[in-house]
Order: sequence, then C-alpha cells, then structure tokens
Amino acid sequence: MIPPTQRNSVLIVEDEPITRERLVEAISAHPLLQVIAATGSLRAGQEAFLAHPPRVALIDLGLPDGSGLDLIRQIHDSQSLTETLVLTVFGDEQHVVNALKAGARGYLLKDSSFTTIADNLLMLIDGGSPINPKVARFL
Amino acid sequence: EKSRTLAQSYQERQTLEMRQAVFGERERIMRDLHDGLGGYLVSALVQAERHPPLLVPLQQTLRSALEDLRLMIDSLDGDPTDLATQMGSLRERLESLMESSGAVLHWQVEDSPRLPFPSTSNTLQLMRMVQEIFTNIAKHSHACHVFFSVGAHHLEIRDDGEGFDTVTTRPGRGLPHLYRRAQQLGITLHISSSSLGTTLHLTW
Amino acid sequence: EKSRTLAQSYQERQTLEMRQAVFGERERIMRDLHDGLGGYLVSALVQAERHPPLLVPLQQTLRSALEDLRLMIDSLDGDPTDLATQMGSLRERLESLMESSGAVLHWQVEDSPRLPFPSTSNTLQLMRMVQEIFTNIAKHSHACHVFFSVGAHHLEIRDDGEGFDTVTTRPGRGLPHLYRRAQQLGITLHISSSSLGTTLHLTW
Ligand SMILES: Nc1ncnc2c1ncn2[C@@H]1O[C@H](COP(=O)(O)OP(=O)(O)OP(=O)(O)O)[C@@H](O)[C@H]1O
Ligand SMILES: Nc1ncnc2c1ncn2[C@@H]1O[C@H](COP(=O)(O)OP(=O)(O)OP(=O)(O)O)[C@@H](O)[C@H]1O
Ligand SMILES: [K+]
Ligand SMILES: [Mg+2]
Ligand SMILES: [Mg+2]
Ligand SMILES: [Mg+2]
Repeated sequence: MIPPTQRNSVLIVEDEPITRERLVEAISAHPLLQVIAATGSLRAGQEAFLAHPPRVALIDLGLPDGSGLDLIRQIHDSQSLTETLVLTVFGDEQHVVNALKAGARGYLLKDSSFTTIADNLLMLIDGGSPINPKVARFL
Repeated sequence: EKSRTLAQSYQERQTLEMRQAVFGERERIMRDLHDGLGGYLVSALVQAERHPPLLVPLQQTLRSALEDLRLMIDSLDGDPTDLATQMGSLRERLESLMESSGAVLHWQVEDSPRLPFPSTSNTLQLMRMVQEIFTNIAKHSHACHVFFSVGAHHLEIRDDGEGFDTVTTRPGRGLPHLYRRAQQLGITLHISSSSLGTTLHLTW
Repeated sequence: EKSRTLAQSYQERQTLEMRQAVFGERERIMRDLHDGLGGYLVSALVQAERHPPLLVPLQQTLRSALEDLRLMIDSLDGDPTDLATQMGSLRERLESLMESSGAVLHWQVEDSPRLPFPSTSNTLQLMRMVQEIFTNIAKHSHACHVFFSVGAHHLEIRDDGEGFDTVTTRPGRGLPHLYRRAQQLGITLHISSSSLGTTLHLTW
C-alpha cells in the first residue's frame, strides 16, 4: 500500500538539467502533485525508484549511462503501482511505440506547458492514458 | 511467359529492397535528430522562458524551429506520402496551439488530399504551409473559432478573427513563403480577409 | 554461364539504384533541414546575442544545436563513411572555435581512420565525440595549444591546459556520453589529465 503522502508522487529521470528543473518546477507548483526525486541518469533513477516507488515516473529514453527503456521495463515488471510516461521531444511513433511496448502508459512532450504537464499526470493517475492518436492507430 | 514472371518478381523484390533501404536511412536520420538537435532545442526554449517579456520573440523562433523539426520527423516517420495520417499527427499540436491562443479548432476531413506531385518532400512543404497559416492565426487573428477542412483537391483554413488588409499590410516572411511554396507545389493559394476574419483557400 | 552474368548485372544495377535511392533521400532531408531548422537556429542565435551577459548559457546551447545540425548535414553530404573528408570539414570549424578560445590547433592526419563498423551513423557518432572533446577544451581547459592526430586505428586529442582530476571531478553529460558512444562504436576511450594538460586517446 502506498502511504497517503506519496499518493501523487512523481519521479523524474531526465539528463538535461534545464529540462529536468523545469519539470520539477511545473509539478511542484501543482497542489495535488509532489516530486519525490529528480535524477539525471539511469542508475540514479533505478535507485530512486527502489528507495521510494512513486505513483508516476517520467522517464527520458536517452540517458548518458543507458536507455530509459530499461527502467520502464523494470518498473513494469515490479510489484509497484507505479505508472510510467516517456519524456520525448517529438512524440513520434517509433520511440513512443517502443516505450509503450516496454510498459509505458503514454508520453509527455518535454516542452509541454505547465498546465499540460499537470493535466496529463492527473489524467494518468485517474486511469486515463495520454497517447497520441496516430500512435493509438498504429497499435 | 515464365521469363516475364521471373523478371516481374525480380522487379518487385527490387522495389521492396529499395524502399527498405530508404526506410533504413530515414530511421537512422531520425535517431540522429533525436539524439542531438531535439534536446538542444528544448533546453534553449526552456532557458528562453526564464526571461519572459524580453525573450518572447526568441521563444517564438525556437518554437518554430522545434515545430519544423517535428514536421520533419513526421515526414520521416511512417508513410510520408500518406497525407491524411501526417495531418492527423499535426492536428494534435495545432489543437493545443489554438487552445493556448484562446481559439477552438474545428477539424473536417472530407477526403485524403491527393497532391498533384505526391512525394515526401511535397508533403513536408504542405505541412509547413499549414503550420505557418496556424502560426499567423495564433499571432495575429484574435480568433475564437478556426475551421480547417480538407478534401482530395483543396484545403481551407478560416478564422473568425479581426482580419487584415491584404493589400496594404506589410508582409513578413510567412506570406511570401506561402505563395512561393504553393507555386512550387502546383497549388493555387487565395487569401481573403475582412473584419469578420480571414480565409486561406488552397486548390490543386 | 550467360545466366550467371545476367544475374550479376541485375544485382549490380540493383545495388546502384539502391544507393541512388538512399542518396536521393539524404539529399532531400538535407535540403529540408537546411531550409527549415537552419534558418530558425541562426536567427535564434542572433536574437540571443543581443543580450550578452544574461544569455551566455543560452547562446552556448544554440551553438551546440547549430553545430549538431552541421554535423548531421555533413553526414548526409557526400560519402558519409569517408571519415577523412568528414573530418576535413569539421577541422575548419574547430579551428575557429579554438581560435576564439585563445588556442592554436595543430592538425595531423597520418591515415584515414577505419572504424570497426563503418557506417553513416557511426561516422556521425565519432564526429559528435570529437565535437564534445573540443567543446570541453574550449569551455574548461584554458589551453594554448591543442594537438589533434588521427590514424587508421586511433585518434588522439591533447591540450596543454590546466587539466582536471579525472577521479574526483563531477562529470556533466559530456564525458558519460563520450564513454557510452565509444562503447557502442567498439572504441576504447582513455582519458588522462594532469596540471600539464589533458589527453583523450581513442583506439579501435
Ligand atoms: N490570420 C490572420 N489574421 C489577422 N492578420 C493576419 C493573419 N495572417 C496574417 N496576418 C497579417 O499579415 C501580416 C503578414 O503575415 P506574415 O506571415 O507574412 O508575417 P508575420 O507573421 O508578421 O511574420 P513572420 O511570418 O515573418 O514571422 C501579419 O503581420 C499580420 O498583420
Ligand atoms: N579538456 C579539459 N580540460 C580541463 N577540464 C576538463 C576538460 N574536459 C573536461 N574537463 C572537466 O571535466 C568536467 C566534466 O566534463 P563534461 O563534459 O562531462 O561536463 P561539462 O562539460 O561540464 O558539461 P556538459 O558537457 O554536460 O555541457 C568538466 O566540468 C571539467 O571540469
Ligand atoms: K506541490
Ligand atoms: Mg536525454
Ligand atoms: Mg507569419
Ligand atoms: Mg562537456
């Protein structure tokens, strides 16, 4: 059972510091969401996940020490209630589909506005999945 | 008879392998765009966001760059001459652009567009035209409703904004580019505008 | 006998046509990158340069984006597995980068490098590695001289700057990416640094 304080907790794994900080800012600003860790590498992301499984993990694919797909898979195979979204610049089919196959529930564009970021996370927590219609057609 | 079939199957295989080679190359380029440019652009945009009033024009330039890169990625992804699908993935982004500028987008596809010279490059050019038209609407129109409709031989984008004087208004780079691209594609572009709004009509 | 020759010439023609198809696709993408992104990036950079002290980091990001676009365009242009030529066009840009950071670049080509897995993509990855190494030199080393040398199976870049502690220095994204790319390419990367300068040695 997830402790109530971590009900809407978010883990961010993104190696570009400026982009990571902006995500932290956007999520921290929302009253219903809370960032529990923000890391810049696959290793640190795995450790943060094991220490405190969050409700949602936002995961970049291109990390300096490996692919975020590995972490998405690991989370998917674990017993946790964590949902994953892949962070992407383009939202293109190839990358999103690979992430969905690994167990991600959808994607979030890295330059999304603060409200879009919060809306997508809350939608996911409520059981929806933010996926692009083109990708949905492909599946 | 038999040798004709053989030659035919040779040719079919060849066409297939050629498509695969081109797709392989596209995939590689897409991956490379992902690794490099995409990340830089997003972080440049995020940096520019930190200084709002000063850097609004720079933010716009960077958004255009990012949008153009997305159009390119779309044109590399899937079947690039399949205009209906290409427009589908553009739609989502246009919807959020319109939303953030306070307008509702009405989207109507009567038929999949068939360009006079269908090719990957021409598809991308048409996508860029659509993008520029919507950027103008977001920047200049103050519209509440935007109507997009496309058929096999036409495309129309209409807004109910404040319009502009098509004769006296000083053009930027957008409109001249639109006319030039239309000409290259064999498309006729007609712009009409009044205080009730602006309509861009493309036929081919 | 005759049918073997026929099959052979079929195959040769096919290979040729496949190469042409791939080259055609590359050329198209190059043109599209150039037309769209290139222009936006340059004008973003010009805008950012108007506010010097405030926007130095943003300028750096944009320069990286532009440099990456140039590397991609190089990799699409001409024969992308011809590493010697590719490096030639990089050299000019590196020279001016070194000059603007107060260093002289010494350039030595013993032999054209032959990667373990030569391909367009791997060439681009190696170019990106070279670019990051030089960016680090420009950003961190305060070097007066930089020595670049390349042979069939190695590449070395040495600076006479102030060096850094390879064990305790907190890495950014550059060095981990270098190691990862080296691994993917089947290249061994060795970094040594002292107060006399830094050497990066790549062998394969
Ligand atoms: N949908 C529209 N509604 C109202 N005015 C418009 C609309 N589209 C264009 N305009 C007017 O036409 C002018 C020229 O448009 P154009 O796209 O050529 O330049 P721009 O958008 O000002 O700059 P650029 O496209 O170079 O970034 C605009 O400045 C604006 O005044
Ligand atoms: N040629 C060099 N001379 C002196 N110090 C260097 C050199 N190359 C790297 N360093 C040191 O190593 C550190 C890590 O380099 P790295 O490329 O990983 O990160 P960065 O350049 O600081 O940031 P980023 O590459 O993510 O933009 C640098 O901050 C710098 O202290
Ligand atoms: K909060
Ligand atoms: Mg990344
Ligand atoms: Mg315009
Ligand atoms: Mg670096």
